[in-house]
Amino acid sequence: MPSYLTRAPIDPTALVAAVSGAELGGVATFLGVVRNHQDGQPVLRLEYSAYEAMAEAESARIVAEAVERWPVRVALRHRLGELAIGEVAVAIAVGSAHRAPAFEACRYVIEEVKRRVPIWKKEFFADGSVRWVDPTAGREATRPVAPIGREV
Amino acid sequence: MPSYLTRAPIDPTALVAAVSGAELGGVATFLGVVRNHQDGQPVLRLEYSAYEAMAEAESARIVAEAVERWPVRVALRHRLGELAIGEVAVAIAVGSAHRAPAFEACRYVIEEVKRRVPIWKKEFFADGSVRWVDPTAGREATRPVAPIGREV
Amino acid sequence: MSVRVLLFATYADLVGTGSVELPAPPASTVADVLAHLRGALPGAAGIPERPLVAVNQMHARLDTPIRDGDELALLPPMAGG
Amino acid sequence: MSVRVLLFATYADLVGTGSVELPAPPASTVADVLAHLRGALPGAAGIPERPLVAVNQMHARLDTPIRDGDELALLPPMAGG
Repeated sequence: MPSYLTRAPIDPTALVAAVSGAELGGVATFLGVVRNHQDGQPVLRLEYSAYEAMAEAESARIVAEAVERWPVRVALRHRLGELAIGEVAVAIAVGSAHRAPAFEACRYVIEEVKRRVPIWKKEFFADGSVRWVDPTAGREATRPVAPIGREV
Repeated sequence: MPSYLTRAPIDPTALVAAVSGAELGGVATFLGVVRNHQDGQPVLRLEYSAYEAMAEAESARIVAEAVERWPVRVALRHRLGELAIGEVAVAIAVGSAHRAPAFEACRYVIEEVKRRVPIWKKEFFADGSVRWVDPTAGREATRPVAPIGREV
Repeated sequence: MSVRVLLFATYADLVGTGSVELPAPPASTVADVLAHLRGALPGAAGIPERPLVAVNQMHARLDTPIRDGDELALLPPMAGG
Repeated sequence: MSVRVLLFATYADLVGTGSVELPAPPASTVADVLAHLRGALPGAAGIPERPLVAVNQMHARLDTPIRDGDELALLPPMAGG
């Protein structure tokens, strides 16, 4: 099983190469990059941490769903640890014979990663303060991610 | 004015860098790659040619439309001349603070490039035959690209 | 029976640990274990009423049944990507 | 007046040249120039009845008026990307 998490810088070119092939005509990619601000406050650096075993498993499930739903090849990598501004936090590359499924699957994977993969982000601000990022802040209370039960 | 056409290999990393910035969080890209087949026939190589002055102008118009419609930065490069299988024929990189506009603008640019930019493709097949690619073949007769008049 | 509860990010900060082993009566659900956790560890009071949860590394619900040896994780709002 | 007609790809192959200068009466449209081209160059018969056209490097229509010195281009189906 490939690892979807890495503490080393992500090389998007390698991901593109992994999903390219002589029979494929298009590659759609998405790169998530560390921004220098959050809600107007200047961010110095970020620290990503994860529930690693589940993050790997959930990433594998998302990739499997994309590959089942569209005729595509998918590469996904999420960085953990400390990241500087401008570094790539997440990279997705999707190769396909046609561009529509490449775009659709790429979008699907990033949306599902954000929604379902247990990764957290600590922001270090210029004024010395530190904060766990809560993308749901300001919205209503947290809701279940998916009504996924388990066999009993 | 930047040149949207090039006879040198395209470096997608440079395009990504051109639309990245400390204030931008996402980059969507699309790479069009030379396939090794067309309608089941093995292709050895391709030759792209263009109505170059118009291809530059139309590319600039498409990029301007995208930048006006979405809060994005756009880089676009199309290769001309002889290309081998697996080489990048077209690359688009779109940077934005948010992923939705990055994906939407990237998709817009590739669709409009295919529809409006006067570039043609000659395929060299393994059996020695050569053919101009006609993406409209099998559909109804060619229709006007856009009802764009000019001031009179 | 016994359940391992994992805590992450803000929840680990609140409770002061990332992992705790809790006893649980048979036929417990995720909600039951969560109630037990709140009683056992004062910091757990800061965890929302209905947090995101995972059982054995899959997203689950508060009414998901728990079996002996299960790994229950309480997940703060995710922020990957 | 005079119009420069540019031909590309299959159309250039059909006509045997990529560029031809044609005279045109005043108030001509793209369609008028196209008809003149078909009369002047036998290979132009192979160009479709209603090809894609551009005037001065912008997409245009068959009823687009032509002015002296305009650059009219006949565009085979495009295949970029």
